[in-house]
Amino acid sequence: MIDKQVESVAGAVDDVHDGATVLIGGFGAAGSPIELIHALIDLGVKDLTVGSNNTGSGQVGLAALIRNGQVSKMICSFPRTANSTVFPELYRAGRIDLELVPQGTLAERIRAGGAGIPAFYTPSSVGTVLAEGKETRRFDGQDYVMEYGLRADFALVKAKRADRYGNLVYNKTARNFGPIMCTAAETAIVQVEEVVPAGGIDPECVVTPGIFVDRVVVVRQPAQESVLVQEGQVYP
Amino acid sequence: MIDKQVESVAGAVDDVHDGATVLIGGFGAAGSPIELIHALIDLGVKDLTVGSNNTGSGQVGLAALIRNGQVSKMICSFPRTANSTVFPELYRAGRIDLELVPQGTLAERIRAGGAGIPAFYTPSSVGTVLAEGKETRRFDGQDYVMEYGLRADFALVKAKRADRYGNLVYNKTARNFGPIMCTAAETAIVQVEEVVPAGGIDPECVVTPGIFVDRVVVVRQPAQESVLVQEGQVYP
Amino acid sequence: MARRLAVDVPDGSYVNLGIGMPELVAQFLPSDREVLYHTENGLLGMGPPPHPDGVDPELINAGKKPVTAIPGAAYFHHADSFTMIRGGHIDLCVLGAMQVSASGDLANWSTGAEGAIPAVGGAMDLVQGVRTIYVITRHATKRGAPKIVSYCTFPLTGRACVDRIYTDLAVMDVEPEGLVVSELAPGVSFEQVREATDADVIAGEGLADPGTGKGGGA
Amino acid sequence: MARRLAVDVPDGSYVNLGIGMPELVAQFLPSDREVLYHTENGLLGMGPPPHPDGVDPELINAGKKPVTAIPGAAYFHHADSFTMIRGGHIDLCVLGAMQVSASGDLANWSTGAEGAIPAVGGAMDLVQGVRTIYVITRHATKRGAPKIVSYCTFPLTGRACVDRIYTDLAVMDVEPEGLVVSELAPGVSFEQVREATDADVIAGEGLADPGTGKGGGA
Repeated sequence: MIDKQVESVAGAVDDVHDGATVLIGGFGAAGSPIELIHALIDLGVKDLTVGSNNTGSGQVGLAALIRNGQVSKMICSFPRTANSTVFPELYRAGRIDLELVPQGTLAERIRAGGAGIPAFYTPSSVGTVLAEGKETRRFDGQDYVMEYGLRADFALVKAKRADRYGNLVYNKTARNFGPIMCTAAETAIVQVEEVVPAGGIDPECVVTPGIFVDRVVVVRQPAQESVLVQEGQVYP
Repeated sequence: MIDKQVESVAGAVDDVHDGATVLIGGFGAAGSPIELIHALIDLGVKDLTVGSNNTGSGQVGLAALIRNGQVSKMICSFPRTANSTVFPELYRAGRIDLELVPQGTLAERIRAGGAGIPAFYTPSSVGTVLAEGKETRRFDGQDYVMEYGLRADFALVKAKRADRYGNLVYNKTARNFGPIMCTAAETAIVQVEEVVPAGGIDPECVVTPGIFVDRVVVVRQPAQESVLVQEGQVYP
Repeated sequence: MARRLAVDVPDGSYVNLGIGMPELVAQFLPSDREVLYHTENGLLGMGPPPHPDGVDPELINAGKKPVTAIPGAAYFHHADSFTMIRGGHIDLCVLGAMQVSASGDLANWSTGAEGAIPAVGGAMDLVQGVRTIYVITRHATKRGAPKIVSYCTFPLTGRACVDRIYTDLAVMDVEPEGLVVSELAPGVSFEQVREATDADVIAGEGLADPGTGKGGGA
Repeated sequence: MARRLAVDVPDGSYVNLGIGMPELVAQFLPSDREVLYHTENGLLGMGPPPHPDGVDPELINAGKKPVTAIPGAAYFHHADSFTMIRGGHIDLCVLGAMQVSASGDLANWSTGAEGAIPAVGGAMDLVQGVRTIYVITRHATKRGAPKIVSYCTFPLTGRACVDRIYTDLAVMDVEPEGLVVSELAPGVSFEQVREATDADVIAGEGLADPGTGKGGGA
């Protein structure tokens, strides 16, 4: 019987290795898989390349992973937010690399990676410093930049509900990068609040079909990054 | 107040013009917007370029539109099916052009057209006659074909339910090309079985956000192409 | 400025409001118009901020602030959200600016200064994909440096992408012939605008005639 | 053939079955295995054909035949469906063939004949995107022409894409050294396979030893 559920967040991430590329869902605090990220901190893997829209905030979740020296490179669109001090400090100190990508290009690169598209053309960033060194090409009189599909070894994603096949639904704007990141990772690891029986998710409303999901772990009452930051929590 | 509903199928298509490019939803008989296509036949516009996975069957719907001499070119992946005689006859007689595209490439071209992506690379058709004359390029040791985004003047799509904003849900495998075709047309025209009040579709379950839809027309009990063909119906 | 701009938001349009001052536009929208707000993190049909008791940390806007969803809203993932943007489906985007040039170049994401943390978000996608770009900004920085300039010195967000500029002094259209001042703020003269702008400005037709309700000088 | 192939479908795999003979594989799947069937028109978790009273013309498979959906199924649009295919998410695809070459080239969509209506469907996407491609076909055409050949003369669906071939005579693996016959149908000799094949064939290791239960000659 197909059953993608695993027992613990520790077990869900235990094969993430030094040097791995990891896509981490979330936009700001919404959809950030805090418990899975903390399991990565517990695991202690190093030299990670992380693709995520932001760089976390406060001293928990992604910001804590970075502060812990486990991330050697960030691929993101907006590496500063309110309460985000960890990344800027390391970046200025030259201790972490940054690949800055426009948000829509980041999304499309991930989507392309998952869809077997090695490269595509986009108008975003044409004529700016972010297009420097990139191939450009003219179609119908307009210039476009060539961008590459982005794939990863792992994706860490937060969803609301799953079934044993790994079908997922999300909560509101916490959906953000989750569905596309699941498609672009060799191993997609998802934390959900509950697992329902097969058929418990309307097949018309499935957002991420289970084929894109490898492991599901239940975190019944996930921490909200925004709340942890307000409370001044620090991990570990 | 935003309200995309129009009164009649005739009114919904009345600005389709000679020479227009029209994407028509459906895979086989599932999701074929029969009533909208018949309205095009009544309208009598000519020289259409039609993008659709198949070429219709029997003497109704898309097959009837083609038989009526209104289509000068088909862009499709599978222009023959059981009960499909209209297209083959015209094609052999040299009276209709065919651009044959692998099904996944057709889908991706439409999706790219709707997403502002002018071109992308795909492995599909590499080394085959369908890649002849197309630009190829090697990424990471594998060959890919460059394909262009596909946009259209109009899309005719069948969905199940809409609200006044044009948010859509579909029925089972009748979803097929509908969501991507709505994104790729200047004017997306959708027939639905019912229009519900705003909020009547769960925002987590919207398949096509209304921003991609221009007109909605109610066809309460749409004809099923497969049933019409079985019955030997002929339109007009 | 936000109040003035809100008058120009077309009824029935799909609108994306940038972070900061642009967000203020929503509260000034004339009550007889219906507009659907898109926020690029994945919501179409964004409503006003929630009552403090009704905050859902997973329902936020692009500025990471809590919002609500109207009946008829839709949630979607990032690739679909930027399909809306890049694919030209959004009618109007209102953005802030660090600099805008006379030819409509926009700089609003980075000073390019040594040690600054570059952060672009969706701005480069918005300026390329959205049909109409309005900029809302003070005419000068707090230190008095002009923000409306001949050429941007800060790194660009996009070239020739801005259609109209709303400042505390004037409304200006980016036209092929240059920056056309179509409207002056109450008590502001064309001469004041000219002096505060580091680019040539042209007096629009309506300016000379206060009777149109669009002009009016000091 | 379909029965024999079904034994090799891995438990827990995602499988796409082509139109025609490949569709038969599902009914022979060993009962202790759970496999999820993908049909490229937009369904994952395809079930068996419906009872005649329960036919929904909008629930069909890629062959346009009525099907059912299992509990835990999901519907999706075509771009998402081919994301599954092109993105390498489907484990196994079973296809029919007009010709297969010794190097794994497949021709299964067109004879290339004058006046023929070319129709490719999703075959070219499947052979490029799916991790493992099994072909199921008779060893020869009805007229006796070999279908397993040195070089395909019909237009290709894809190059070097086939992993294994199941015919009425044998099971053959496409290996770097050539076509390796790993198994013979009951009552069929290696010599018969050699004669019926228009390409060099190599006897696999298991063939000589009927005791393995995998071989067995005339």
